[in-house]
Amino acid sequence: MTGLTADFRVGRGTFHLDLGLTVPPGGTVALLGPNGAGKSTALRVLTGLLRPYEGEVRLDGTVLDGPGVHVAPERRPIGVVWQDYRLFPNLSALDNVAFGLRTRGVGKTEARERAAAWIERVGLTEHARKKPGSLSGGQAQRVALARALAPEPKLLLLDEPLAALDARTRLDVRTNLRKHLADFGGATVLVTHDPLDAMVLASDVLVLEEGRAVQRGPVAEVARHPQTDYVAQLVGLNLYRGIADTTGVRLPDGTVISAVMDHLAPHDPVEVLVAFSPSAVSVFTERPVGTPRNVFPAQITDMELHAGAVRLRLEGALDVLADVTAGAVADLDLVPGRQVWATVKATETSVYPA
Amino acid sequence: MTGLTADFRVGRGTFHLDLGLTVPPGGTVALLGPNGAGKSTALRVLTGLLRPYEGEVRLDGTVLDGPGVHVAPERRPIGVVWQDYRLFPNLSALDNVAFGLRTRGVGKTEARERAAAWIERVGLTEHARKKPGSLSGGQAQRVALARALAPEPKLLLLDEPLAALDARTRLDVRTNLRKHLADFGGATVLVTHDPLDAMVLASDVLVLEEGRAVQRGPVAEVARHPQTDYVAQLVGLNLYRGIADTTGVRLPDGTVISAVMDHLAPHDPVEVLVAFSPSAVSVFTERPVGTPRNVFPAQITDMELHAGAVRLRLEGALDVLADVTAGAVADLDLVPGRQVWATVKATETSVYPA
Amino acid sequence: MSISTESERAGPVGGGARPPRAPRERSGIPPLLLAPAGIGLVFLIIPLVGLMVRAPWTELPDQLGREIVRDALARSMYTASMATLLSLLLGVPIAVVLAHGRFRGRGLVRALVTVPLVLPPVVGGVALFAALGRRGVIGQHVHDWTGYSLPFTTNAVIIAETFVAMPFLIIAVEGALRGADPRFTEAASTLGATRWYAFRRVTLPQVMPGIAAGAVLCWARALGEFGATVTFAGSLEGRTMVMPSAVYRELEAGHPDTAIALSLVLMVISVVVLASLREHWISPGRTR
Amino acid sequence: MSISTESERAGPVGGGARPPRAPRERSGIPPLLLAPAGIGLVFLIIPLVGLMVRAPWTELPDQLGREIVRDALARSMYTASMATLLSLLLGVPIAVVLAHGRFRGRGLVRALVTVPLVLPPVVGGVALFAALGRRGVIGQHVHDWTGYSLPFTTNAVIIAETFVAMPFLIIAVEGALRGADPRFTEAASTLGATRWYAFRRVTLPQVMPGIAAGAVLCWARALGEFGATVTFAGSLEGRTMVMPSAVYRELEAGHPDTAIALSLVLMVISVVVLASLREHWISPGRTR
Amino acid sequence: NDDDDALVPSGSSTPAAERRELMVFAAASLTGAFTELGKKFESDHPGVTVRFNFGSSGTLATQINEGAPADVFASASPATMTTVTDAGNGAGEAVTFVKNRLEIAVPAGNPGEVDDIEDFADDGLDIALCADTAPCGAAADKMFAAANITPKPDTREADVKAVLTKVEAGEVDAALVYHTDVLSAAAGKVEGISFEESDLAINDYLISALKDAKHADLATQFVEFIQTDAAQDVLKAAGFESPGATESASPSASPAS
Ligand SMILES: Nc1ncnc2c1ncn2[C@@H]1O[C@H](COP(=O)(O)OP(=O)(O)OP(=O)(O)O)[C@@H](O)[C@H]1O
Ligand SMILES: Nc1ncnc2c1ncn2[C@@H]1O[C@H](COP(=O)(O)OP(=O)(O)OP(=O)(O)O)[C@@H](O)[C@H]1O
Ligand code: MOO
Ligand SMILES: [Mg+2]
Ligand SMILES: [Mg+2]
Repeated sequence: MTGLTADFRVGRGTFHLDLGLTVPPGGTVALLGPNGAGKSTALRVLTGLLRPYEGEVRLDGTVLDGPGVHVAPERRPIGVVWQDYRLFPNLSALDNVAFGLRTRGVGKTEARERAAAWIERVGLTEHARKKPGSLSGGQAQRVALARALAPEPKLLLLDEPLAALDARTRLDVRTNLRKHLADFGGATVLVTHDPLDAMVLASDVLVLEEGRAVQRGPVAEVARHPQTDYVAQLVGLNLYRGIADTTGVRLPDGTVISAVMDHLAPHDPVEVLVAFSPSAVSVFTERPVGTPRNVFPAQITDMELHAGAVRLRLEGALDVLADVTAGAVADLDLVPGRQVWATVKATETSVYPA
Repeated sequence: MTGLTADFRVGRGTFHLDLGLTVPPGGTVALLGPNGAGKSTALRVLTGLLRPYEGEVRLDGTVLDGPGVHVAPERRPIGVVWQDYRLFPNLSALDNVAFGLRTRGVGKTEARERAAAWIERVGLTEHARKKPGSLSGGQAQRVALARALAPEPKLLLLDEPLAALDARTRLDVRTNLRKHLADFGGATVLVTHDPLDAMVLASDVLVLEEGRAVQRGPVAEVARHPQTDYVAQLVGLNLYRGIADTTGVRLPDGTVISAVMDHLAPHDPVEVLVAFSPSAVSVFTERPVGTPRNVFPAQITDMELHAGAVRLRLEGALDVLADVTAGAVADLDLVPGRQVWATVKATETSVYPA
Repeated sequence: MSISTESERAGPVGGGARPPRAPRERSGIPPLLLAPAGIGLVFLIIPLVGLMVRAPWTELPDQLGREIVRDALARSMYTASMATLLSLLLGVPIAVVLAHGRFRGRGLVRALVTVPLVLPPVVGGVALFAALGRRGVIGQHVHDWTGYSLPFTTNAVIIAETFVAMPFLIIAVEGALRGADPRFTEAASTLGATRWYAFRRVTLPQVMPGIAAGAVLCWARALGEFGATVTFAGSLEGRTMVMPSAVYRELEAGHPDTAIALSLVLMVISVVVLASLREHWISPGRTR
Repeated sequence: MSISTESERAGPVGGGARPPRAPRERSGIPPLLLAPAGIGLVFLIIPLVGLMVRAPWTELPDQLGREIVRDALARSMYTASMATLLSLLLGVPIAVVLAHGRFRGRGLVRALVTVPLVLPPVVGGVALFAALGRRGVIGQHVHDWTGYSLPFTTNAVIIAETFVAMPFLIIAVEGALRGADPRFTEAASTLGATRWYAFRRVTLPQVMPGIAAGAVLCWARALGEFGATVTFAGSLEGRTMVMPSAVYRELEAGHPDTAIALSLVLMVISVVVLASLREHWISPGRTR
Repeated sequence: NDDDDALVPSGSSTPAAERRELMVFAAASLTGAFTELGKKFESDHPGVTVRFNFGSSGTLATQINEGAPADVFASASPATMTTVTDAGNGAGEAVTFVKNRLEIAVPAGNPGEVDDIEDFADDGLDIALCADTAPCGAAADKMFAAANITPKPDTREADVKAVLTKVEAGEVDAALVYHTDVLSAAAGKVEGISFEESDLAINDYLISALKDAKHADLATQFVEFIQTDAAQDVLKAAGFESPGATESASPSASPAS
């Protein structure tokens, strides 16, 4: 059994967390949930700083926590981005990033070189010499991310790693992180409040509420059948892999999704992901003529009612999820089996290098 | 001259900030900008902790900073939410909130009572006795917000006050904050990375880049004529005030916008705001038949090209902004003066009590 | 939690269903430090053991029964505690000025403050005469106007002990203040806290461990002080004699065993006092 | 920045176009503290002034020319510095054990560590004999096996000074360690830092102000120590005589003026040494 | 055996050329006189260095009993010598080699206008005495009892130098110290007033070679040397009295020298 398997119970004051979690090697699980649900507490257990009173944590077959077993944090091959950053105040941004390399025996010069490469990857080369006290919030968070990634740990624990970033930087860093996680053979647990982060970066989601898991599974699965309104609101995404060209993204079956792609390099065709939210999908009973660049004929195969919206599953040239109001369902007489047109505006899509 | 007027120059290491800023009494200005643009630095000047080497800061006619004048932070009637919270580690959540009341001479018992009311408003009554070290990230941020608001300062400085909150809490807190700011006679400066926060909470925006203001003005103005692609991406919102009933929001002129309103109390009609992004607006040259509940005939009055999208200004039953791709403009032959139908899905709208 | 790299281990509280296993503690101490720490402790403690071995234990009860010993012991406790109180009142403010003040010559003032540590004890007493004695810079005026003369009084003992012990408090507290995080004081000032209020409610709690450490140093030093006290205050039975002077007196009288017995009394009492000061007096309330 | 409620005032750096006005500093010190700080400083400094007034300044150059004085001065500096070094090596680990260790009797160990502060100095010397003397618990074995005898050697001076001064360092450093923020050590451990590495690179820099303060206390106390040193090491000219014993000798020989002159020399040198230790040695690198 | 005493360079194989070191532990009040006598002894004994460890008698006794490498002990009180001999660390008989007589010491100018021992009963004066456990204090108490005077001291010091310090500083109006202390006091700061009752209590200084002496022969020679007339003259010049002397001190005030 490789990857991460964890199943434990732990207490903190009056708060109690009971969690089972499996992350395959190379996989990423997103932990979602409201404030105080126990997400940070769960990560703390995985770091080894908080010891569960019952249960087991295994990484690549090694027991990290279990009856009579407790591997110290410094002997766990982990990388952590803390919700409160925790950059060492006495070290420069560069030395913060080099820290985890030095502890693993990398020489000073090499550690600094590799750290500098990471600093560059998060776009902070000109701030490399600054102490954390002189960095802005977003800069500090990027340093924290570089610090966790640099030693290439087997288990990455990311606690809202993009929360402080501005929209544009977030896009860059998310893209970068996605690339890194794709190449990365280890397991990743990602805590986030942004469903898009979760959907783009994670293969599975686990939703925590009040210390208990309320739903878990592959992203597509959970998106299709969210078990609570909260989960429906949180989890929902149409995600496709294809090749980008100037007009849009060409899927393997030939379908083209129009998208805004100015931020991608214009030259060679690259493999990308394109994503949009179910609520961005409009459904028409007659073929519409308008700005939406993406108009796909499809058939309704499934319908589920959630808080304020009905989630439709459409199959056709493109399989899509669409959130529409109950009123629209009634007015248009939408029922499973009905033939419709689904439209998505190009401006509502997000494209990422795969 | 009441409200806040600030025009100053300040340096921090090699970073230099040159800012002019006016906030009318009762108004809120959103400071937007990428990481490291100088947003936190600007707030720091307004707190009085960082003294500009040139320029002036005035609040309600009183000079706070100016040639030969510098009012100490503790004598400024301000409230601050720090990007890194800065809750006093030795005080409980409740006492943190009571702190600013105690310094203003409120008695112990009364201060605690009022603090408890604020704690309740941010939904943390059961965590009131906890020390900050035992709070989750989102809980800590809500305490920080309550702490800044409790003393009812004349100038509120909020540095990403909602960044750590989960989607649902964020909605609640944002709504709450909006109500508070509406009743509030003072000036507010809000730093945020979330354009929706900015648009919903602020009347004006100011976009900073590399220590300089690149654009400023009323939200609608800036949204209509963003001067850079970055601003266009960041600032753009269709925002209307109306009365909510079960089917939607009725505007003063009788137009009804369908919206998802399950989270509002179902009984009496209440005054609300309804918002949606320009990219959520589809434009059709023929009247479409489909799920979008909101279909408005309108005329194109203005077009501007920005990175990857053209921002159309439509006038009709409802005045709306729509972001569409350049390709769509060409294909559909969209030109100023052309009659079109604009659609918005109810699931793409956000509704807030006004 | 109090130890950094130590893993917390906690079971559910209140919910009695699944009792947590007894926590097995792991200390956060680098093993490399254990050897020097052990050597250091042995070095500090062996002399005390040696002293105990030589002590005339049978003599102890008799010694404790002696009026003069009980009196000196009580005076030692009283004067050392008063000196500590005085040092806190005057020394903490000095530490703040040294840590946060910005003025030319701050380094010089800090160095001057440490001079009483360096001054050979008897000379410390002479210096006090020079300042506060009947012919001292200040003392002569006081004496001329009021007829009051400080030396050879119980107050003189307190003053001498304060002079010698206060610098320890000052330097320790200054160190703590310099390590304190200024972000919280900033936050306090934006909440309308005057510098005084912020100091009391935010800075002080943060540096409490440092102040406690300084007070312990100060008290212990005052308790053991001999040279300056005996010079400035004398050692008159029933008025200014404290334990160290009683000890010295026995030594000079050719009763080293009695001197050791008295020292043991002082030592045991100080250990009891310091050990019973609850640990949490000197533990912080940190994080976020 | 170093002061909490103080407003930074900064102009553009590098860009010479708009020169910033000269910053007018505001201290972060609560005004209420200025009065006690002033009184405290006067109290500490007036005796020194008194001493200077009485000092035979004309005698000073002669004194400094005396071989015996120069020798004692050099020995004082050497032994106090060695004692401080030894205290750092052994005392910092002890402070870590006291601050972060979890074991029964920690309070007792801490109290025992402070005993050398409380012990009347001469008795401290006796205790050292009891441990390390030729007839001491450990010393007798060393003497039997190797013939080495520690008392009355320069090393004995160092040992005596260490015994008396190290507790100051320990308590000050422990106070600083307890004030340190454990979140950074946690972060270090998740980055693979052993407890030792985390201690060196994360904890130590954080508590540097406290260690510096402790080292200053330790050095100054060692420099001024008299009773334990003179008892355990004697005061042999050219071998174990340090400044305080030279001062004592002059007092005994009936030359109080010379004694004061020598004390002044000691005082001035320590002030110079301490004042010239750059401020930033004891300033932290805090925030975020 | 102390052959390899760390203090002394270990014995060489050529004893004739050996520089020998005589270690004398002496009461601090002997500092001036003994330093001078040490030089004399050295010139009389080529190849010999006399090294002194001056300190308070109690401390010296402690050091000797702890195995200090001392050859000779000269103590300022019989009690401290007894501490050493009782522990079996003496060699031969301890002999009284000088005596010291009490004298009234007043600050320069005699601000308290003290002229007699009876003034010590005056509550209005600041008076310093030695502790009853110290030789000078025991002697004073004996004298006061015999003279039927109840002194009103403001402080009682553990040793006589502490008393003298206070007179020098002008912090007391009068004190009882030894004649030698008055002589050694800083020029012009202390005046001595001798008084008849001082005959009633005179303090003995004792000297003895020590059991563990490294150079027993030299130690014995030094003890004998101190009792020679030449040595006694030096001690007299410092204000001590010969052990045989019983005649009362000159009645005139002895000015500080
Ligand atoms: N040391 C502690 N002692 C007591 N209770 C604690 C402690 N730490 C956390 N808690 C409580 O445990 C619950 C879970 O906290 P946790 O930090 O895991 O939440 P989270 O899911 O990370 O929330 P957020 O999104 O706000 O960061 C919270 O209610 C918090 O108040
Ligand atoms: N004390 C300091 N010394 C030197 N440079 C500093 C200091 N504080 C901030 N800076 C620099 O000033 C710039 C502006 O920082 P500021 O914190 O104002 O950014 P921000 O707009 O708040 O960014 P963010 O959204 O990431 O919080 C950054 O480049 C930062 O590195
Ligand atoms: O060296 Mo001291 O003042 O006698 O402790
Ligand atoms: Mg969290
Ligand atoms: Mg910021």
